[in-house]
Amino acid sequence: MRFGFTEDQLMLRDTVREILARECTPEVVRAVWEKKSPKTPYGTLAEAGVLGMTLTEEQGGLGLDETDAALPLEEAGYAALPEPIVEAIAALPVVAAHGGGAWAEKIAAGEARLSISIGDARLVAFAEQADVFLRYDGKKLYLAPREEVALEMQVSVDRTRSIAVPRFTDEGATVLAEGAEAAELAALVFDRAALGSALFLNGLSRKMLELAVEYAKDRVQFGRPIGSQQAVKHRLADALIALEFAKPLAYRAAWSVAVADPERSLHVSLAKLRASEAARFVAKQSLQVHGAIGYTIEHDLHLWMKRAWALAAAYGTEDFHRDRIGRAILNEA
Amino acid sequence: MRFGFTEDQLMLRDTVREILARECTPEVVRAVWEKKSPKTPYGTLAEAGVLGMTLTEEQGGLGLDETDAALPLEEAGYAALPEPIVEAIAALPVVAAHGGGAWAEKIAAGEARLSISIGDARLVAFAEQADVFLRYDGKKLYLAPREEVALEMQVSVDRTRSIAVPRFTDEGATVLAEGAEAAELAALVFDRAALGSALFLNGLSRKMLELAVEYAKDRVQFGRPIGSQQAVKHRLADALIALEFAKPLAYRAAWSVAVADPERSLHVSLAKLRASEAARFVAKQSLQVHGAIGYTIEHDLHLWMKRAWALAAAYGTEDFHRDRIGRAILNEA
Amino acid sequence: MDLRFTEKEEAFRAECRAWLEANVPKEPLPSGDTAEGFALHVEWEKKLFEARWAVVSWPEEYGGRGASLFEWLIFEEEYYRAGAPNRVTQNGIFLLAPTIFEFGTEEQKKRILRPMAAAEHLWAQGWSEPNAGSDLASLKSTARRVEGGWRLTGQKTWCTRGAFCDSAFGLFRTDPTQERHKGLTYFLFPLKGEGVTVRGVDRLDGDLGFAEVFLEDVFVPDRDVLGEVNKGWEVAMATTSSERGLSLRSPGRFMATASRLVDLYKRYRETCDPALRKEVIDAYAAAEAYRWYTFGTVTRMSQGGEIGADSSMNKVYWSEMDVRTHEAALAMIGDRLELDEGSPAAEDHASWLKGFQFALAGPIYAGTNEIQRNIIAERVLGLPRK
Amino acid sequence: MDLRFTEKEEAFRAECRAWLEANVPKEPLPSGDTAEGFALHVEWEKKLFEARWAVVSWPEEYGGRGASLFEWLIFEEEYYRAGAPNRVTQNGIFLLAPTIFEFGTEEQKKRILRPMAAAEHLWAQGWSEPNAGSDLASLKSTARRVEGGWRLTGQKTWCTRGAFCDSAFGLFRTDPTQERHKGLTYFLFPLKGEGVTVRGVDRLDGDLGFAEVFLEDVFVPDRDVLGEVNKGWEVAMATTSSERGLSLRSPGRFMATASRLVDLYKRYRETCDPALRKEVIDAYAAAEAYRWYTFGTVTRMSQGGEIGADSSMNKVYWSEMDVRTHEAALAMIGDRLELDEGSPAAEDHASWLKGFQFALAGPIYAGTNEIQRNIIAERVLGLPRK
Repeated sequence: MRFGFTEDQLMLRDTVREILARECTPEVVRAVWEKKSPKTPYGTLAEAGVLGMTLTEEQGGLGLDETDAALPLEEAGYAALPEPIVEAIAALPVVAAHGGGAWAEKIAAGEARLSISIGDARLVAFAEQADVFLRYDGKKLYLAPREEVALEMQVSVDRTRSIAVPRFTDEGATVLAEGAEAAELAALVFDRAALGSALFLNGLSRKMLELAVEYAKDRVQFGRPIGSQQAVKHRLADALIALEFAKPLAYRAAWSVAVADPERSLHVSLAKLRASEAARFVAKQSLQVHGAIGYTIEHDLHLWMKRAWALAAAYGTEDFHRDRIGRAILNEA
Repeated sequence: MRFGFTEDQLMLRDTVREILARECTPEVVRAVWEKKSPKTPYGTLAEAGVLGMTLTEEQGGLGLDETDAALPLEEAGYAALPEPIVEAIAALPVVAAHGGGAWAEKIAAGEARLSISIGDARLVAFAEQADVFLRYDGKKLYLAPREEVALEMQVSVDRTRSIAVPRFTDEGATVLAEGAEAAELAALVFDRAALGSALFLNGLSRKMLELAVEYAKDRVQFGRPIGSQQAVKHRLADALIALEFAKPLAYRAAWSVAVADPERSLHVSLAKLRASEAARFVAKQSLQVHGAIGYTIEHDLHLWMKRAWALAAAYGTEDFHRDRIGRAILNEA
Repeated sequence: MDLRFTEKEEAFRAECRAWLEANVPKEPLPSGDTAEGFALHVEWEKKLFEARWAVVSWPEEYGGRGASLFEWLIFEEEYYRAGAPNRVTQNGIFLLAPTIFEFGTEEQKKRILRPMAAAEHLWAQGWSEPNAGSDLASLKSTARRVEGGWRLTGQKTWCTRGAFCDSAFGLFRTDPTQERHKGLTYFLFPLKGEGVTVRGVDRLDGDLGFAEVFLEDVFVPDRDVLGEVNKGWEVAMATTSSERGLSLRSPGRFMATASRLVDLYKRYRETCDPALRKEVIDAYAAAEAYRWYTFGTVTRMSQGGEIGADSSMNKVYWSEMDVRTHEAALAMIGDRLELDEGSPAAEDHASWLKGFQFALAGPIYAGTNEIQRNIIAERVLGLPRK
Repeated sequence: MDLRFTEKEEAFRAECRAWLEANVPKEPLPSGDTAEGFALHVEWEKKLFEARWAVVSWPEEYGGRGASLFEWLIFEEEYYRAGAPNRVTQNGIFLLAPTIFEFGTEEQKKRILRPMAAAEHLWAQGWSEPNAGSDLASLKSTARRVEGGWRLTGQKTWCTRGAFCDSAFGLFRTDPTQERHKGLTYFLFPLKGEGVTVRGVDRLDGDLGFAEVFLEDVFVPDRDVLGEVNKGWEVAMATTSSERGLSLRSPGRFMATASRLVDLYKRYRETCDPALRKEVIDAYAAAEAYRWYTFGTVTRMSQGGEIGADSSMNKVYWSEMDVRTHEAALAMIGDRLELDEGSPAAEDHASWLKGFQFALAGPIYAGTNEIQRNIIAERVLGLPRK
């Protein structure tokens, strides 16, 4: 029993952290928000092998697993990376292993982007950027190239998330699996995307908390930093607790996915539920500590906060995951 | 529209407050707790007409209604009166008007005590003290004298509440009503008892808050009163808010009962739900502010706190009343 | 205690309801915090004023109906029940006007009140400065005495709808030798003209709800001083109490929200998490508690009582209730909660997202809830300041 | 990351589970905080010690098994899973022993540890004084140097099970010229004998869980000073961190509670409020989060890391989780929640009421949660003290 990360994993985290600190500054995130199509670190992450990390070496990847991906995904959240990294890491191994090798290679190389639509999910994210959609329609799992998907574009509260209601046709689809196998693979991809979102959310929370702590140290009212007020201290202590007790569940779920634990879905739901709750809670505390300045779109906080709101509901809302936990532990039908 | 109390009502409150301040000190409550059978103000309250206040003047009462009884019942809670005053005020008009005049007179005179058992309520309170039980068994509403009721005595967390699981027989019963009329009267008595409990709970909350405020002013740690700490201030501010927003619902329900408003039960449930929530919340905040000293039975706080726990579940738990509100407002079956 | 409305009150309600039913726009107006929405809201306000519904509790001479506080509550219930537009005049009529009624000269009343109510002259508040938010007394803007008036210099911020309004009100330091609460004066000042620069600031929900106002030696005549010179703090406190308390947040507003939540639940109860039923009932109960609390306050005020520190309890309560109610709605909407205005698939749900974001401001503005809780603890409960 | 237990660990678990299944009393013992219950608990502790399960993580020479921290966690999971009796030795083995291991002399280790683990000599904590609760450094009890030792005078309070124990440990002021954290020394002192008066204090739930201890010139030999004279604060801090952190509140305990809540829900799900399903799931998720957080801490500690201010997060978390979990249970029990021990109709529910009352102490003892949040904010987040 060992519940920690290896030196290699920490090094990979640091690599990703450095790339993002350089190439995914708040200015970059804001430029995406403002539809200015800035250069994002998508290509750099691909070069560093991050997008394809969960592919085998034969598939052109790093042969790593979800525990290796955990900290990089958290870093992506910390930087509010406006790119489908959760989707790439969740989907590529399945895509590559079932006849989608060509797409997998392109995505891992940073030359294409993938979005995911499983079951009756109403929305797809990265709708404008995606070159291909991994779709499960209840019968088969297939790759649908962008041009064959009808997208009714929507406006997300998080303007960096391009979302749409999709309508799929079979035209030009690369079928990866059918029947029971498709269902199983779709469930796996869903769990991996939910896990990735949980990790990403924890990264968002870390950043929102950090912003609030810095602000509380700097902002002087009544002759002293507001962070010396007990009410502010306790609010931020509670935010930290929410985050710190969400993180281990995400790491544990990463391990369960990596080793194909039979309770994988339960563990993923625990991770996603608590990460979503924590992120919404931390967002609220951070906003309250910032006061009016945090309530503007000139300040960076909202870039993280709105992503948190959106991701908390993506790949299963809190109620969805809570229900899934309930069915697992309460002997329900 | 006028949502306040009359001078007469305030005077009656003051009378009750004075009686209780004199005759229902914490020492008296504690003596009941310790089964020392102290003199309680039951007789004095009867003399002042309080127990029979909702009887008509012909019935030997004061001809007052629930709005008149509201503040006296709140005072009873503030003093943690260990007597069935809620029950007397709730039941007597029905008892007197339907053939139970003799019992009503005795109770109003302070010479007997009444306990209530409606429907499938599992427990009766004041089991040891009661001389007569007002019972509704789903078919008829009747008075059962103590000696005909088999009581399996229980131990309440609030030792001033003598509780039992009762088994009723028809022997010696005075039947007050049957069929639909019995159902209607039983529902009325239940609502009046729930309303009385809500008012009593608000009184308990007021006292628990007051104890905490006094303690917070006096107790010095780290060289200053703990009440100067923002965390303590905010905790007690929240307790006050919970209480102050529970009170108006109880007064409004009192009026609805007094005028036989068709939405009486909805209003009573709103009052009882919020009073119970507030009391449990205030109890928790008060205990936390007191720290270890509040966690002993030597300190008075627990006398109020345990009554609050018990009453919050009596005459309908929070979930019961929430459900009743739901059925009223959500167009449910 | 008599909780029936009088015949007069019921008649007032009926008249009000009938007018609103006939006149409230069928489709919601665009947000009043955008340029085009603001213009439409002003149009609506003018209509409201013409029918004498703009300021029902004001004396008739200023365009009101001399309505009682209870009638005002009835108006508010009906107004929100009808889904009528948000009031872009509210900073004027709810924050400034009570102060003018109390401290203004006859000339000020005559000159200012009617155009304010008629939405002919629009008012923004100018309380905060970049370094004076919760700590309002640390403000730095100054007013210098000149012939016939004052020259104002400084920066005000978070001026609600400041980009669209004509004038603002706020405090300026008139006695530089004094500190904090002393030596301040309450001014009415222009948002247009020489020396004034107004920069709109996008609010969380993307609307241009705020403005920063830069003042450089802006002339303000003596007649635009409200109350005594150097007594601005005392004058302002009357207004902040209105802001937190009764007038800005009438129960009608929250009852309407609770009622919309009930409707939303009825649409989703078959599919949403069963635990949301509890949230819906609790939201309804919370709004009812607020309603009756307010009726109690209004009863006391009608008998000459003061609102006082109660306004702090009020503010903490409604602002946190409003957040919870909207959170329950978003949980019901599920993964569609992120659909913002302009989303074809949003149905009517985007208004909950908008409302949620608006609700999040509640615990912050008009004195953060932290400040309010301090006030409650110290002034109501009597806990020691230090 | 490897979350499988090793074969050795699995074997340890199997052995532990088998022994507990065979030996845990079928009926719960009466509360260990009553005189007769305490005696039965001591009996149980002796049995536990004989089978070498009392202090698994201690070296074998003191009666332990030299088990790893992970094995200790496994033991705790099994112990609570089996519903085994509360540990009346816990103030000794969890609070005092870690300090003795770190600061004690060889003589002290040899003399004290084994009888402590064997429940032959029972230990109470003596941290608080009437005016030194949260503010421990304001304590007033003194120790005066005499030939061969010290004379202790003062009053200690909230000594858990002090009425039944043999000895206690706590801080006394040995240098009267020093203030607050300085000039204190850590003493082991008798609860029986000349100059000692112990008065039992009934706890909220009616059990005699506390004691006040009055000391008048009580002699304590030099060998009962723990650590350096006048360095008592530093020595004690090691222990308070244990109290708040890992050792006293193992995840096994909360997982067992969550699991009992799940069972309770299964009995009542047809009749209780459907919203309670959410509470049950949340309680389970909270316990799981605590479990994995702890595994993370133990992993770090196994690699030489320190627990540090994490222990404050830990304490706030488990204490508030424990209250919520019990509140959910009481809501399920409904109007029977008031049935206390000794009620024929209580079935097994009185244990939830008892547990609830016990849980309410969590946010208070071992440093109130207010103090813990200050520590988290200042030491972990780096917010300014003043």
